Amino acid sequence: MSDFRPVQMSSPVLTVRRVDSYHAITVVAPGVAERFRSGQFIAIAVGGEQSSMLLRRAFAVHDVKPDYGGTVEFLFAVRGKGTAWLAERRSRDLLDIIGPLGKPFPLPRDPVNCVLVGGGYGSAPLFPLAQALRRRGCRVDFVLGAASSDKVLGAMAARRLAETATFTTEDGSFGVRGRVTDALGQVIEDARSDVVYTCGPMPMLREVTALGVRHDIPVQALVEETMACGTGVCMSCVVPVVGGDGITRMVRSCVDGPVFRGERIRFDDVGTIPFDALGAPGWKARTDDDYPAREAG
Amino acid sequence: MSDFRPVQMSSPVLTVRRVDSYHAITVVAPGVAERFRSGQFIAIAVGGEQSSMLLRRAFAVHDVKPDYGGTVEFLFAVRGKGTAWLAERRSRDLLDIIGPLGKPFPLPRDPVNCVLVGGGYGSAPLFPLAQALRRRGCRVDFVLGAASSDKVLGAMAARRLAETATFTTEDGSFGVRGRVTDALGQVIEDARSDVVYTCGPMPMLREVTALGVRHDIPVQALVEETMACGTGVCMSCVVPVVGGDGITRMVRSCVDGPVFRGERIRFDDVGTIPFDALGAPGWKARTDDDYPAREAG
Amino acid sequence: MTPDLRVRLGDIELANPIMTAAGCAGSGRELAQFFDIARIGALVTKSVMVEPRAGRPAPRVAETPSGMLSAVGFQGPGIEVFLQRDLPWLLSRGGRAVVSVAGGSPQEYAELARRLSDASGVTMIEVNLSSPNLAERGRHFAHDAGAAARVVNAVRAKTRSDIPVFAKLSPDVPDLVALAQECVAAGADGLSMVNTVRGMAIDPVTMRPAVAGGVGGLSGPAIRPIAIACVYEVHAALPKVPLIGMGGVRTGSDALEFVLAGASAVAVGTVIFNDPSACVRILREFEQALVDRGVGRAADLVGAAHRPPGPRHDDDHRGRPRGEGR
Amino acid sequence: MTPDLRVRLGDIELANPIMTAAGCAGSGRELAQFFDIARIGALVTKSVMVEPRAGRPAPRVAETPSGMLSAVGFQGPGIEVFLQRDLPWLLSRGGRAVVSVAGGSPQEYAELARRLSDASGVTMIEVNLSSPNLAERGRHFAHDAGAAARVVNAVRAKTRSDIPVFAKLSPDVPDLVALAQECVAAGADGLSMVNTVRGMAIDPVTMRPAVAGGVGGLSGPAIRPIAIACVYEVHAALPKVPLIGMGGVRTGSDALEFVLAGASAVAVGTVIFNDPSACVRILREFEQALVDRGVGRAADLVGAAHRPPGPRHDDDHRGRPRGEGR
Ligand SMILES: Cc1cc2nc3c(=O)[nH]c(=O)nc-3n(C[C@H](O)[C@H](O)[C@H](O)COP(=O)(O)OP(=O)(O)OC[C@H]3O[C@@H](n4cnc5c(N)ncnc54)[C@H](O)[C@@H]3O)c2cc1C
Ligand SMILES: Cc1cc2nc3c(=O)[nH]c(=O)nc-3n(C[C@H](O)[C@H](O)[C@H](O)COP(=O)(O)OP(=O)(O)OC[C@H]3O[C@@H](n4cnc5c(N)ncnc54)[C@H](O)[C@@H]3O)c2cc1C
Ligand SMILES: Cc1cc2nc3c(=O)[nH]c(=O)nc-3n(C[C@H](O)[C@H](O)[C@H](O)COP(=O)(O)O)c2cc1C
Ligand SMILES: Cc1cc2nc3c(=O)[nH]c(=O)nc-3n(C[C@H](O)[C@H](O)[C@H](O)COP(=O)(O)O)c2cc1C
Ligand code: FES
Ligand code: FES
Repeated sequence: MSDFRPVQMSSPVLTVRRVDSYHAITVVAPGVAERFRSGQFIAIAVGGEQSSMLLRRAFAVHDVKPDYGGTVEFLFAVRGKGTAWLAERRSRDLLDIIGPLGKPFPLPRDPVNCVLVGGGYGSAPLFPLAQALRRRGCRVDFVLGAASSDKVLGAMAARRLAETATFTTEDGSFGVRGRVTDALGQVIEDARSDVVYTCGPMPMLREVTALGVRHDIPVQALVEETMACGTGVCMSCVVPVVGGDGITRMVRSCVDGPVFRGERIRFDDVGTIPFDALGAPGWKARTDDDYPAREAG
Repeated sequence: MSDFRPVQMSSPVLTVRRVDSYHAITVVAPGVAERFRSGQFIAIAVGGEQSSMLLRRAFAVHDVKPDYGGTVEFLFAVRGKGTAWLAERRSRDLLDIIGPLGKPFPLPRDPVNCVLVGGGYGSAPLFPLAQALRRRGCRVDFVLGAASSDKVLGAMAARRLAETATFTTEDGSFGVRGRVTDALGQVIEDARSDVVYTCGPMPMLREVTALGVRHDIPVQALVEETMACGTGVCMSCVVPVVGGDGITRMVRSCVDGPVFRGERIRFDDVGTIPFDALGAPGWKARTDDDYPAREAG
Repeated sequence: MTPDLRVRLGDIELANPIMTAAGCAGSGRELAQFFDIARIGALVTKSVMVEPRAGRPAPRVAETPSGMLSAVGFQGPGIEVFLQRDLPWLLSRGGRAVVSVAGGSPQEYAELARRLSDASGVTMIEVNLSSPNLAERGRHFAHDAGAAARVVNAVRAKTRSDIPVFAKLSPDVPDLVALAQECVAAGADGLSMVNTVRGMAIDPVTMRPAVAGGVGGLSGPAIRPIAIACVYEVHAALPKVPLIGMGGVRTGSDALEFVLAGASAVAVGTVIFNDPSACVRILREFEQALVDRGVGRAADLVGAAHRPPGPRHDDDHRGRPRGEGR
Repeated sequence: MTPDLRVRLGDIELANPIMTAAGCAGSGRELAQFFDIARIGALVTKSVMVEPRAGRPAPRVAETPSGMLSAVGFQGPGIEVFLQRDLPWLLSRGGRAVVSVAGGSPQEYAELARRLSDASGVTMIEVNLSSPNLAERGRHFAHDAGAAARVVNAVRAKTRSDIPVFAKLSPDVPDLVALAQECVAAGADGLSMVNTVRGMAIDPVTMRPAVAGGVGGLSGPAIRPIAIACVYEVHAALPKVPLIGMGGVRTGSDALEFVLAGASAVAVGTVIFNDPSACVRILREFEQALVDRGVGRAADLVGAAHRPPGPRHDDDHRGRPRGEGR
């Protein structure tokens, strides 16, 4: 276990480039690269030693390479102050990064058919996943969507890695007009998918999960709840998730996730404390017997 | 008057280099360069837009050149967080600077003999002054001191610009062992100095002023009181100074100074509110008659 | 379409909601080197007292993370010189003058109000209650609702009826809402919030308090969340009372935060030391923020954060609107 | 020569003054991935309650300038699981366990104290008084000196005599020194200061409060000057009472600031989120600061900023010791 624990390091920036409408930064981070498994993420301190921004920013790992002992690439859109600062980095600057963090995507033992569904930059973690699945002989199909064509991430790579790659844009500027869920059902049927892996905004994860349930295949969803530390100590990133025992708990998406079985996430209750969650106001410890077993939210 | 008002600008860094044990940064700042007169300073915002450091840092202008429309050089020792950040700048970075600020050194009308006395980085503003004085045909002598040889600033330039250049170090590693005031008396006599210009730590300014008084020549002292804004709005940089009317006032060194007649600075009362200062606790408005005329503190 | 930036503060109207905070802009002369002071909603002067004041000894300020500590001690020339020299200058440049007053007793405040009412051109009087009450061993008026009310009452009584009187409150009081209510009952036409927060720093080199006198006032972006909470709470309790919000405004978005919390106007203080052009920059950014949100009138947003959550809020629960840009 | 870093907190001694702040380090398990938790003075656990708690809805945190707002709402597993799972783990790694407790009534606090006293290995109990008092419509115990004293009294009565009880105070109370005195009179062996400061932020995109529930607790370097003022004042009033100082400690020099102001030990909170190795880094920097100053014993500096100014201070008046390095 101790070999898998995250490392904190001051990583030199190797390259900064644009990928579609995203910024891509590659850092030299051997410790992170060697431990990484797909679905894990890194958390970066932004603004330097005298920064007024104290909270780390979480980013999915988009690529890992063996060069220089191990490099890690992440992609991001400028969203607020921290990503604006990151976008100004140049090669040789140092970034204080921690990783790899979180639980990885569970990989199937057998060479099954996998469909990978990403929204916007949420596609990033699906690329190392696709490679890992391919190494296990799995069939990989991609469904990638975004608001517009410039925000669809990695179309070329998707085509290269996957059996099929379907694209959706809300404005119809690329691929199918609509949302990923408008195309996903067909892909699942055509590819006879056995499992869905997905990452993107919460409403998309909910729809993808619903579709998985309808097709009776499991969904592995990578959630991005607002995070402050990434290491499990701040309790900010909680999501209501139903456990194997049927009890809903407010679990930390940074250490207990970010990957969860989609069916176990209580999407409709995200942003609330469900009344029946462990320790919710009015909640009382119950014996196993009088607690109704439930498998999905 | 409006031509002399300071400008605020985002100035690209041209070069960063080491000068003795100091860092020297040259920025392209035409507006500042064209308005600058020796003794004035610039105030720099540090740490970028998301910086936790809100207060500007003041630096004497060490050199002004006509290249690129006008460049300004300042020198500094790393002292705290702000100067540490400045020391990491590279060329093409932008610095938010304001200048020129403060009242310049008054220049003599006639070609008199001037001795320029600097301590540590306090020597920096004396170099453009020396050039201005030379242009007016004045004789210039330098007395530069510091704790050790590596902190004596601009020995070469001083030798080049001045009739004589005397150096003192407290550890004796360069020039005369001791303080600038140990050498200054002799220089004043040898050079038949008519006026002293000085910049350095407050205790040094006090000693130099006392020496000037003993030799009965005026002293123009550039003080460096802690500054927060540099533009006259925060009231942090006050020093007790006796006015032409004999009344002591708490004056702002950033706009009413930083250059004052040494004899008018109440050195022994710096860091206090002298009981007889205008508006001091217990102070009462007096008629001109019953107020004793005083010229020096 | 350019948004309508006009805001009302009691009976007066300002061209836009961006002002300077008292003590952070002198009387406008220094800042006029950097921008046209007639362009901002109003200039709030440094608190003026009856007599000239030398203030507190140096060091008067210390930098703290995203803030500063200060203890200036009301250094100023006194009302006489202010009326002769500073006020006319400010008016001659087309500035709207909000004059901040401070005293050691209700009588001193009243005298200031009377003299300012006799002068012409004063847009508003802001009563700085964080001034030591001489009768109470230097306790600030703001720390005693009764004393604060007496001061406000005295000022209102001596102030010309067409000049609104705003009471300026400090956040570290036992019960801010109660104090606000007392001030309004005593005749305040509105409230300014907040003054600095009590703080201290130790210089790790000298091992002594960093500001002479030990305690100082903390200001700057560091205190913004404290100030927002105060504005939000007082607006919730007294929704009809106009508020001027301040405390760490650095950007147009920060100013918007205060407006959403319930402020009709927003003052910029410490950040002026960092950026002397801050007020006009913030005004520009604020206007752009309205344009970006398709808001036509600044006044419509005052207190908007208090409104019951609409569908937008609902969206928020399902993962913030961050999916938007994807 | 390595300085002697040991400090006393009442009857116990810590190897060094650097601790974690409650709620910012879990029970040590996560941080143990980054450093050996046996190396720091003590690990203060997240406040434990009698029953499991789900806490408050997300969003629970918002970043603010040099700080953060949080409203976690005491999410935790309850004392049962804590004693079975978390405490033994911490002790097995050689950590010194300071257990923070929170409840809705003096009785709940007392029960926690009793159960912790029955367990073995608890170094100290920290009583978090910023917990809603169920009998008083959720007002925090810390806001009512009487209620706070009842809680401290109940805890002290049920706690084994060799376990010191520290009361943790919040800075936004009407009279901190009076509250501190009440707590000590009620049996507190020492005080921890400060808890978070009341604050709020509005999300300029959603135009709603940034943390669910509106008000949150402000922490981080932004509040350090507020915390330093509290420690300084309480140490001045109660110089014999050991204090644990906290609020925005980011560097060894910040920790030194708290010690100079009067704290015997210093806790690191929010900065751990930025730097999970912060505690050991700060410990190293603190030790180096003592070496640089030629100080042999950390304990000698406790409250040093209160000592009458020596010649060094005098020097300071004449332009700070900044001439030194020239
Ligand atoms: C597991 C995980 C993986 C992610 N992977 C990527 C990625 O590959 N590419 C990418 O562009 N973005 C990714 N994000 C989102 C990314 O963390 C945010 O875009 C970023 O933190 C925004 O920072 P900011 O300073 O620009 O915004 P600000 O709004 O200034 O951030 C303020 C605070 O809110 C948090 N925050 C804001 N938005 C988000 C968000 N969407 N998710 C989590 N925390 C947020 C920040 O971490 C910070 O603490 C991921 C988030 C998570 C949790
Ligand atoms: C008119 C004038 C000219 C100066 N010229 C030079 C120069 O040419 N080269 C040089 O190295 N230094 C010069 N200084 C001093 C320089 O401003 C400080 O060294 C610098 O501000 C320290 O910043 P810091 O962030 O490293 O230190 P910090 O201690 O982190 O600074 C904290 C705050 O204190 C203020 N401060 C700290 N030390 C001083 C000081 N000595 N004088 C004024 N304010 C201070 C800073 O401006 C800042 O607001 C000058 C100061 C003044 C007033
Ligand atoms: C150096 C300084 C001087 C101040 N002087 C005054 C003053 O004279 N009168 C007053 O009411 N407030 C005064 N204040 C408080 C500010 O007006 C403002 O209320 C406070 O600083 C919070 O705003 P800010 O964070 O934008 O600075 C002063 C603040 C500072 C920093
Ligand atoms: C996310 C978070 C959770 C906290 N939880 C607790 C807690 O459970 N019990 C407690 O006494 N204090 C709690 N605190 C307060 C801290 O222990 C500390 O007193 C405060 O944050 C100031 O220190 P800092 O600025 O170093 O964080 C919490 C603070 C934060 C930011
Ligand atoms: S981000 Fe801090 S616990 Fe998950
Ligand atoms: S530095 Fe602000 S008034 Fe002089």
